Amino acid sequence: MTLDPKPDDRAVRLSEGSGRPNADAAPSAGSGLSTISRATYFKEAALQNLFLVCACVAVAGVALIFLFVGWRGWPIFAKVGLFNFLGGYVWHPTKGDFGILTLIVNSMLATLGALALGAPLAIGTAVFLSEVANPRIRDLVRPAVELLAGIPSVVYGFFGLVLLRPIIAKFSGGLGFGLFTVWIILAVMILPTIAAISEDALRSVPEGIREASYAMGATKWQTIWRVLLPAAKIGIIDAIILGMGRAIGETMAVVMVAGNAPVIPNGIFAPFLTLTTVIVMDMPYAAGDHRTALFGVAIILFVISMIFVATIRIISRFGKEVG
Amino acid sequence: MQSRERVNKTTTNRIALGVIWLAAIATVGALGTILLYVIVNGIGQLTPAFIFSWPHGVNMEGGIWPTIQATLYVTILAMLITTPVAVLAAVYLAEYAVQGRLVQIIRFAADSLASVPSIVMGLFGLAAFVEGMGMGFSVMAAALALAFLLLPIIMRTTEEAIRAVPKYIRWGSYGLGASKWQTVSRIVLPSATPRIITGVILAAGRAAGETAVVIYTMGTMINAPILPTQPGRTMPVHLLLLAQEGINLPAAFGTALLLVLMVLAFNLTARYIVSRNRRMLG
Amino acid sequence: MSDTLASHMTGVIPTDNHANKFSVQKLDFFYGDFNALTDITVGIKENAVTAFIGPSGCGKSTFLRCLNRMNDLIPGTRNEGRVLLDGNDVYAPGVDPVDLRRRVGMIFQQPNPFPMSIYDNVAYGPRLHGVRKKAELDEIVEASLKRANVWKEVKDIMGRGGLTLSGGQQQRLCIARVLAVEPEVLLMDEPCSAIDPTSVQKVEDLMAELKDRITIVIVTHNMQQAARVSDYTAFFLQEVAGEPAHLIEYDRTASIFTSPRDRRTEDYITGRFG
Amino acid sequence: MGPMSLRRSAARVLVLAVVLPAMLVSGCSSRAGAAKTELTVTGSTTILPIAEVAAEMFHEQHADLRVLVAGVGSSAGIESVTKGTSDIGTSSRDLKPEEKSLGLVDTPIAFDAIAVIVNPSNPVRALTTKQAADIFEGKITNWKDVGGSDQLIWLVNRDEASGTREAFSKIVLGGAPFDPKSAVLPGTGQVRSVVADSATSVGYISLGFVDKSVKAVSIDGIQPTEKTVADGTYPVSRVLHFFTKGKPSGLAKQYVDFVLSSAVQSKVVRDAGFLPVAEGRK
Repeated sequence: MTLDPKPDDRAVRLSEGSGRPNADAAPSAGSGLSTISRATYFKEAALQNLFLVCACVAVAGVALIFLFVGWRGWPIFAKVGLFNFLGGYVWHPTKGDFGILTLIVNSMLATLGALALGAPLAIGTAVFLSEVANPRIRDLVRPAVELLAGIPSVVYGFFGLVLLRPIIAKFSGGLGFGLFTVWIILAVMILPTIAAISEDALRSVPEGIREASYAMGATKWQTIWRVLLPAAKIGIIDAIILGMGRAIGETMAVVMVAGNAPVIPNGIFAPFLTLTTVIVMDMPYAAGDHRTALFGVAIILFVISMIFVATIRIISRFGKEVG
Repeated sequence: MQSRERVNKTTTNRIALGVIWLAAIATVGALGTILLYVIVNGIGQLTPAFIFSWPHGVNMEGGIWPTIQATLYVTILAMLITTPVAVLAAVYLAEYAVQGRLVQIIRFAADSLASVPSIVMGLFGLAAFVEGMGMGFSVMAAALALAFLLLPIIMRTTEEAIRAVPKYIRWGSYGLGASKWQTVSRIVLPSATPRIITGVILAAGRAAGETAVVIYTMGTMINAPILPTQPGRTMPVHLLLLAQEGINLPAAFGTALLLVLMVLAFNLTARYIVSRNRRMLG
Repeated sequence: MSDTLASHMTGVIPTDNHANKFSVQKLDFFYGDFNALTDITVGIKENAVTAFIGPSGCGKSTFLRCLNRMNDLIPGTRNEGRVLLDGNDVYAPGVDPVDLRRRVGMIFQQPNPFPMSIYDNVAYGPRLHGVRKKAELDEIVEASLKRANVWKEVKDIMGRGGLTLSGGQQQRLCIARVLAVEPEVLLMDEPCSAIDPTSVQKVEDLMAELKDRITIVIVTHNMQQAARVSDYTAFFLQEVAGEPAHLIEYDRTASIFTSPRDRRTEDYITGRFG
Repeated sequence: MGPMSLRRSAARVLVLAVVLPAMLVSGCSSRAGAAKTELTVTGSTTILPIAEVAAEMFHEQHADLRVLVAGVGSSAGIESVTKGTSDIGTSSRDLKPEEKSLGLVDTPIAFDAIAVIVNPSNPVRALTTKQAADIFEGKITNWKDVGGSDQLIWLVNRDEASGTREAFSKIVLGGAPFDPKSAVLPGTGQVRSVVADSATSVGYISLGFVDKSVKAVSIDGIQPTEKTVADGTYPVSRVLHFFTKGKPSGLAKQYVDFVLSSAVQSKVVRDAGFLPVAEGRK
């Protein structure tokens, strides 16, 4: 009993049976060639669908986050109005002021500063690892970068609070909290992310390009600056955006060294509060609208992180066409 | 004229390479400072009493055992939940997926999930599992939230491991009349396993060091959880509270050092597996 | 097309004692919408060695992969025309390519032993098809390794990883691995291009021994090898880049190399191009 | 001597206020059924140390009984005991007017004073309540206005859940808003170490936590000492409360009596730097 021809093979790449499109009636599958037994066909189909379901768990995850965080956070938009929520600059929940513009600006200030400090350092390290270091040193520095990535963020925060803050308090005359301290901590935290991805981008530049540049009498630095970095541009930009995403989403390290004043700090040594630190500071005691507002902040953070991912996707597609 | 131009070319080259060396030194220096500082201040705490006894007294003197048990419990539970799903998802993406809308959606979802700030994942865990599904503060709620956090990480490392298996080895298997699943299960996955395990271990390191996700899903009550329905305080949360409290800093340093050692252990095991596997393959 | 060309196109050699193991009728092959091979009609003799020769990129490997549907693994490929194995069309709907590939084994250019021990490599096939008992497996493994002319070199290191062998040994291990599933046909895609000369000699010897019970088809760009090992030779050519390749001439190896009927075959085997 | 208005204390442990309704849903319904062997005590972070150590001592004497203590801040403590999700709500502040009607019975267990602390190098030794209020409201921004050197004042405040902040705001600021530019720190120890590190900073913590690293200034001429708190002359002091729904009974009464016993009052309360209720003013 021969089975019906398998469904359109593009969807089900089961046992790679490619449907024969030719018209003339093929002789029946002779006795010599066995046909697919029903059992194996369904087993393979079942397995493939199981794998598909697992792959869709990621999609379900994102949907669930939107659903639940959205469900708990949405009322604040309704009550305060998205415009006031995003546009208002006074955050004083116990008095009913739910404007998070200040927090958004503070988050941006913290992130951009961390990038300005961390990105060059990370790219420098990446260039060092892929172009400058000899194998022995590379096998020392690369594990160091990987380990830096492994250190929990709460340890970074604790380190910042107990060692960095007093030092900065001394020379700044302030409390030691503030943008400057946060920049240093965040820069060190996003460094491994940016360095690792930039290094991959640099290493994927074909060897021939380097030789061509050297052959024209360019120095190592000229080769790096004029040839390699432009060639790996897309990968590096992706790395920076990923680093930004990580910096803006960071909580535990920032809350310990930021000082948590719900104002736009005047100066880089004054305390400030960000989108993530407001949640961790207020969550334990927030109730009613205040708690809903915190979930609202979480929605904004989630949307920002999605925007970063979308930007990378667009840039890499754009890169492919131009690259 | 020619020589001066060549001279400043070489000097800029030398300066630039010097700066690049500085960047690398700064990176290693940063790691060194943090590790050294935590080790120097924390090493004194690492007595068996600190590790195996319970905290007591006004400011959490004594040991931190319940937090260690809570951390290991939630990490292992999260791993058990997320690894099978992540590996099978990666098998789909690497072996079965045909370029199309669905695969793009899955990849975008995985990337988005990977970039979700952990504080948002924590609130999600709170809204969905702790309150939504009525689990209350529990290791299970935390493990589920962590599972979503780790899913994309393990998916990516597993997919890379599978794609690293050379194409012609697969064809060798097909050439012998193996079905797709036979080839995947007997050839592809076994030879990709060392790298998959490395990815899983590194993800475990990330889970163990997580704070924002577990604090809103497991709570902060000092408790050595036995049943998945019980709450508990993990080491990172304990470190956070000790640091915020700011009185019992020695215990904070001890906890920080244990955390760093745990992450170090995860990293070194992963590295060992990779090197042993590379040697075995010859 | 000139009349003479048409006659060769039939690819059937009237007076011969071998029956056709494969009979291919008007086969066209497409990568997406690029027509790579066109109008190939050929009868591949049973229990004989048939060589496919032609300049690189003339589709001889692609055609080889049509015989055991390995091209199905490449997304976006399709073919027209018929490929009959013992009279049955392998591309008929419902045909299980898995079973087809067991009966029509394949050796690749790059030796590809599995990252397992030598024993497990050879035992992989039989285990796939349900052989469980160790004694039975041992017997199959030993027989296959002997038939593949590599038993003496590996019999004491069966536990060692397949990848630790030399290139030539690995290729013969792969041949043993295929023989373990008792194929009726052995397709070899430039098996000797990546291995050392002494191993090439051993592979060619074992082809001579195997051909009395197994049909062998070998793709090679080494004409001396084709002349040495094959009974029949098919010459493929892609005359214009971007145009499909097709079968120029197919005959007994002796006559192809001594008195090629088609001028293009003569140009190729005298090394005037490609 | 002003009426003994209630104040909050500084020590604070970060626990979700929402923990309690959630636990109601999941865990503790079963507990109500069986004979009560587990008591939940939640509330002020300042009282947490006392309640926790007392709980441990209580557990040592009654092995079958367990007291689970969590520090969520006074407001959350009051809210949870009202809702019944915890048996005793601890608070270092008075009930707010709208909370008086909740039928909670008050059992004072200790007294505490809030000291305004400055860096030891700061020449300022005395402040009036008005000056302290103006400083923390941001009206006075330079030390020279209160007799110090010409330097900007850096304010160190506590987070809104802290009882100490609530009490300090009520007594000293009379409910006026704090200067929003002040740093907001989640723990007593952190306030103390920040003031200890910054020459121009000012903060406030429980008298019990004042040590050599910081200097407590006198308020309206009265230096905060045990004596001045005991006799009520120091204006910034407060009562630490145990609230129960109705008169304490059963396991709750057992525990409350235990806390009022001399073993806890003279030892544990003093350890935490507070004044036992027994010896204090009636």
